[in-house]
Amino acid sequence: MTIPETYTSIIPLLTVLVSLAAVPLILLSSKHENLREFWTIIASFIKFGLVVIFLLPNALENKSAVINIVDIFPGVALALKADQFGVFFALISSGLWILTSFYSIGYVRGAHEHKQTRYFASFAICLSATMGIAFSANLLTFIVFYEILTIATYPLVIHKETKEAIYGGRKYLVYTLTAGILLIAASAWIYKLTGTLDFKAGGMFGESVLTPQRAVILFILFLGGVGVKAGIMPLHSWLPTAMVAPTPVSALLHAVAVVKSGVFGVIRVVGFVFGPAIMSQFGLNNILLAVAGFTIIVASFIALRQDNLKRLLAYSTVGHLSYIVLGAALLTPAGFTGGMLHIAFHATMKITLFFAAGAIYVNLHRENISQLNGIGRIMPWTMGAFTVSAIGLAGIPPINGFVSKWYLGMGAVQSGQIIPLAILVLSGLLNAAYFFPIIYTVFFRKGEKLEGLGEAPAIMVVPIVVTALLSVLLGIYPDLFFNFFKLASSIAASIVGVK
Amino acid sequence: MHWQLEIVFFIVLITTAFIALDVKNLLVAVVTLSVFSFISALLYIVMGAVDVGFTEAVVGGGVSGILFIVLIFKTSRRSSD
Amino acid sequence: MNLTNNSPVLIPLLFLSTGIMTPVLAMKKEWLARWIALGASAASVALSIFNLIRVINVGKPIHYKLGNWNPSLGIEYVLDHLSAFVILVINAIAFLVLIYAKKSIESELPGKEVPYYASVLLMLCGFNGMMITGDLFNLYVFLEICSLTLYGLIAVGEKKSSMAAFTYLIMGTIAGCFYLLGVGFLYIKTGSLNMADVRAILPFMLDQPAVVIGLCFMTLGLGIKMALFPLHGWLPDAYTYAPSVSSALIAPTGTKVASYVLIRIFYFVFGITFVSKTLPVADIISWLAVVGIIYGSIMAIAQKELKRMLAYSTVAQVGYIGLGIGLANPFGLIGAVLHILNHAVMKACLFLVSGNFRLKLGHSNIFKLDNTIRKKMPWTMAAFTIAALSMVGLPPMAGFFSKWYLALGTIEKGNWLFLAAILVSTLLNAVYFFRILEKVYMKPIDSQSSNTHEQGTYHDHSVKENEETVKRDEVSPSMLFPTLTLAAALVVLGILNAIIVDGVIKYIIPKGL
Amino acid sequence: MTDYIIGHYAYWFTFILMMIGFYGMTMKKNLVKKLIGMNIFQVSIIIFYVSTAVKWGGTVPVLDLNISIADTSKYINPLQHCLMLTAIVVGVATTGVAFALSISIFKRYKTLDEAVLIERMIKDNESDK
Amino acid sequence: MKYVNYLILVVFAGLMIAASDNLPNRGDANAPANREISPAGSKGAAYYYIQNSKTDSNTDNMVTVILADWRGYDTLGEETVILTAGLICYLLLRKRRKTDDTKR
Amino acid sequence: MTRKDNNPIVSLLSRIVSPFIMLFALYVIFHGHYSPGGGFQGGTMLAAAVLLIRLAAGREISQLQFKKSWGTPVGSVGVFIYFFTGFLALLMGGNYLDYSFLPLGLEAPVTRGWGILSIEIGVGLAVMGILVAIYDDLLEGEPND
Repeated sequence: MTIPETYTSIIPLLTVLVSLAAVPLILLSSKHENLREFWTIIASFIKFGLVVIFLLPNALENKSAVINIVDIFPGVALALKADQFGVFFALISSGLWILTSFYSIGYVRGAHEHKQTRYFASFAICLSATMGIAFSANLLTFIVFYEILTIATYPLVIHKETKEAIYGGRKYLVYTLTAGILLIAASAWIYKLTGTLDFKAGGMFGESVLTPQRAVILFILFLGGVGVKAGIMPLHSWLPTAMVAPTPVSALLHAVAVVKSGVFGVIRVVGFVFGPAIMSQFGLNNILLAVAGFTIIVASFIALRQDNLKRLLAYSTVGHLSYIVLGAALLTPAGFTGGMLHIAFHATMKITLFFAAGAIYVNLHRENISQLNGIGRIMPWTMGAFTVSAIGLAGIPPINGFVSKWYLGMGAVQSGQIIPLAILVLSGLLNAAYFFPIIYTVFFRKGEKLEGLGEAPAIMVVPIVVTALLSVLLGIYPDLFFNFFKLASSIAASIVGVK
Repeated sequence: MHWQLEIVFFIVLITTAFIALDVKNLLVAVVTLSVFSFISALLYIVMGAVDVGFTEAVVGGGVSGILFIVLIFKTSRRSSD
Repeated sequence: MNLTNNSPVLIPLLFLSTGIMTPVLAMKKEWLARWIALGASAASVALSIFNLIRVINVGKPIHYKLGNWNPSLGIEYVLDHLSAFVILVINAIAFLVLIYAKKSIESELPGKEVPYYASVLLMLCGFNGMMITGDLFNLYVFLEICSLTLYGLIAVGEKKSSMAAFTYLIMGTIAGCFYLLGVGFLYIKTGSLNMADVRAILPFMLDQPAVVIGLCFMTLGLGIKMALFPLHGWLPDAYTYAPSVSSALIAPTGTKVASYVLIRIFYFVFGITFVSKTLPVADIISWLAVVGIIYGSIMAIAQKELKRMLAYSTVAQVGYIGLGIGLANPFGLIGAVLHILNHAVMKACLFLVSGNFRLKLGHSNIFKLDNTIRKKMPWTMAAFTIAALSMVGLPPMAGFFSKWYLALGTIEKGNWLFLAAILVSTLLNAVYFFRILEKVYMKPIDSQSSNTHEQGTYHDHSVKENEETVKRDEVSPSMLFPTLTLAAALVVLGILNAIIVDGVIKYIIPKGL
Repeated sequence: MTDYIIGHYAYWFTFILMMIGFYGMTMKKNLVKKLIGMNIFQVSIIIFYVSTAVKWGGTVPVLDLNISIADTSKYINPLQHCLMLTAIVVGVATTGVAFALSISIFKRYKTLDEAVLIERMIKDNESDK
Repeated sequence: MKYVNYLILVVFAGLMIAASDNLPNRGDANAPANREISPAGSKGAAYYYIQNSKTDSNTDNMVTVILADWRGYDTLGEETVILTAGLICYLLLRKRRKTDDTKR
Repeated sequence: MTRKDNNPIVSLLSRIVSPFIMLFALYVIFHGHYSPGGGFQGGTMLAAAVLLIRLAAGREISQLQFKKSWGTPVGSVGVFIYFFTGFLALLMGGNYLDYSFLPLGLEAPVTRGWGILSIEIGVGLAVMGILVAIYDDLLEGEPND
């Protein structure tokens, strides 16, 4: 393992600012649709380019770009640090933003959504905040961007402005704001205990200042803080409610930004705040394991009983997020690797599924599984991609879901625990149990009133196919793009290796 | 200085204060208040605060009383308590 | 005349001279009153900045002897980091509100410009005098100046305002008398009225009941003035029924100045050992403040009038300041002082927004607000949104950081209940502000038919037409400028708060804290 | 004991007077009565201050050539007197403002009785709706 | 409720009377307020005032000197208070000019 | 106050007494250095003298003595005299209200004495003007809207 180096660079700040700079442009060009969406797309490409060209190579050599923007608290700066984990997450989210942008343009135009300007502006702020979360160098910066993300997502959740949307928005706000204040409390306490807020691979507690009681309370505070966005089970209920949002938003919520920042936060907390040593010393990993295992199983069972496609996907998301949490809770290199890989891989798969659901909605205005009889024949591309992703989520090779699950399993074996392994297997079966009926319905049942309907607009179909293709390719060769695998295992080593 | 005198004044003060707060006719209350002010002015002078006593006599017994009466004249004379 | 030496006294004198001469100068030319007020206010901001820079350069308190008598004999002015900072905050806010005032006063108080502006100037004179003085009795005199003007400024409002002002007058007089009584006890025990002098003498007489009673009375009096929880009774009515400009002037400044004085009395007259060890006054204050935070927030949720809601929210926010004062540790104090700044800016902005509503819509009733306002007054609503987010305490707005310091303070103190109260109030704040934001930024829920959400193309055409027919009807630039400046200041202050803390507030923490 | 009583009775009377004033201010319903209570309260505070300035055997604080100023116990402490002059003026000013407010209230509600006032204000609230 | 109020009043008065026990005897020439030098070493104001009214300001009446010179700033404040009261009465009660007068 | 039918005796008496009260008030102001009294007491007595006429002679006639519109300006000027005395000291290089810097060319204590007299006059004027103004305003009552 190489010693992490740092160098000062403005690139992390730029990645955050790119989409923020797009916001005024989007607002100003609200009258010209094409121009407006041009800004979105150009910003997404610039952002992705910045990450890939400038940050990724250095990150692979374990060099981190650091920038202190301004002191927001004596001794604690609003600082960005593009370490390996941050770059990893930034890659995923900025890469998927490109796809999501294309897709949302098709979606909102296809669905004739209102207030599109607000929609795109919020979207851009969201991505900006996600970048900030990925690159935050300390807890305070993390909180700042976390709250910005909360607020920026709110207009998206309530976008439809129906009663359900407003209700969902309120629920979302209550949950996430509560999470935010728990996080603030926890951070303040950490500051009191350690005198620092900087993330550090392997934990920020130098000399152990924790007593068992304190450790548990602090951990639970943190878990409440990041766990709401990560959809951990007792705190997940905002997620299905927020399903009233337009589908690209759901995709954003579930695959790119919000929940992924949640699990990102969980790994940050486990690996960079507490560290494996302290986690195992006070038995905190068992808490996390229990929560994650419970969530995986229960969410899968609930998903079984859903008829609304998007709700089903939501519960599936809840379950899969806990895979990642589970991976972190194992505290083994393979576990972390698997968890992190699953962030990326689940994103590609789930985004495909949501895009497909959105395409169905735009094309046919249908949301329930029972209404989908036979649509596979008229929308072969969409539903083909759907099938690929569903198989992947169930953990069947050669889709990428298998790879991450394999590593999770290995992690469980490494840690010598049987229960996590059992949970993984069981949930794989359950995944299959709720996805295969859909595939069956779509392709083999006879549909009604489908005459004259065809495939969704190309601008929507292309991203779907692309993401599905990505899933397959990544499943065959995980290091294909941007050395995902190498990055993930390097991060895992840095977390576990440093005692 | 003359504590016997002071005690007498104090008792008068407390009595007039009670009356001023208790009578229902506000005009009477205001006149009693003027008496109160005047006695308090005397008390100040007994205590050696000549300037304060002078001021209180002029203000409390004079201008303040006039203003109180203007107020009652402009509003109502009866009070419910 | 040496400007540098005399700079501490110039701000109160500036307001005093302009305040007393306005009725004479502007007797025939009424428009002159506004320009006098604006000019004096602008000059005061410049002087405050000058003073602050001077204090930072000198690095220790600057004493100014009025009449050149030494402190224990005469009155002195003390310009230290704390007073210079708060003075700048108050004057800057007042200046912005005065820019705003023209149209609002013309429409709400026609023909009363001259006495109104004169009163405002005298009020500012009172505030500045209170903040800069180093003498306990002199503080009382200036307290009364600004109290009297406050009664008047409130009472010129709508029909119920006179009763609100009367209640305030009774409470305020009790407060003033209590303060005076406290000073009396203190004087009898110590034989001095100078704050620094009293501070030096008090260690010789700790634990004496008379001094403790004096402290209690002063705290009670100032508690009424700053509307600390059980003593806040006058505030909601007063702020609600006052004219918009008055509320916008008084709400950010009045309670803040009283809180400032409380900090002075606690930490610079009695000293920390006295306040927190001999008698748990500080603890009592912080408990009351916590109750006030929760109570104020809940009451704010129950209101349907924007100004009244803001008034109750002021009660809650004053609770934050009180909590910070009562925590008696560096973080708490920093939080309190920072919150004086932040809350002043936030409340000024929000009250200006409500003034804009009153001017353009004729009301500020929350339930009558709808999404047409967004089209009518987009900038006003933008300012409102920023201020509301800041009130909720979301980073990177300014409101977050004072809460952060207070949270650190409570943890330092080890009291989890306080921490919980701060955090819960965040949620309550969110409830009452997002309620309005929802109304303004979304279609009215009632106008939708129940099944529209089923379809993607559900546009409710009546609503849409309604939205399109609404014309832009923003307030004039002279009113918009202060509103937006304050809103922008919230973001800037949030990001730059460490500079403020490092540069100024850090130095106010008294020794031994 | 006698010394103690003579040295303290003025405080006791003052505090009783103060409570009478406070009672008038807070519990009387009529606004004019409240103002009367306010006056009593203020006067009692002035008495408190003035009574602390006393020195047995001292004279009024005006320079008398027959009494040497070297011995300050011969003159009553003048500082409290000065403070109380200010306090009296403040009291008058407050009373003046209170009168203006009362007149304004009476003009609007035709009563100065708090209970009736509140009743009418509530009625106003209802008519607003 | 009313009795609670009375009770509070009585308790209040009782507390204050109890606290007055701690106040120095009235008329005591050696009370803290009359000292020449305070424990902290600063000059006792009242002591100085009595001795120096003639030498400092050529005036016999000590109260006048304190009022106008030593603590003159208080008196300025006091005048401002009363001016404020006048202004507030003006603000609240005086007739407004006709609106067309103000628009000139 | 607002009565129109004046009792001639009251009117006459008040007219006779009023100048004497004023004279005494002036004495009180100017003699404040040597005996109890000063600007505030004197000013209040001046106001009382004016108010006596106001009370006895009715609104219209009393305007001849002291016009209603004079109250506030006189008060303002009074406070301004005070303010300016202090400010003059500041202009001459001293601290604010340091009367020994007043440009009288006398030794410091005597200058201070004169300074005190100057501000006592200011105080007297201010108090008189304002008290009369308050009386007038109160009697006027709140205007109709």
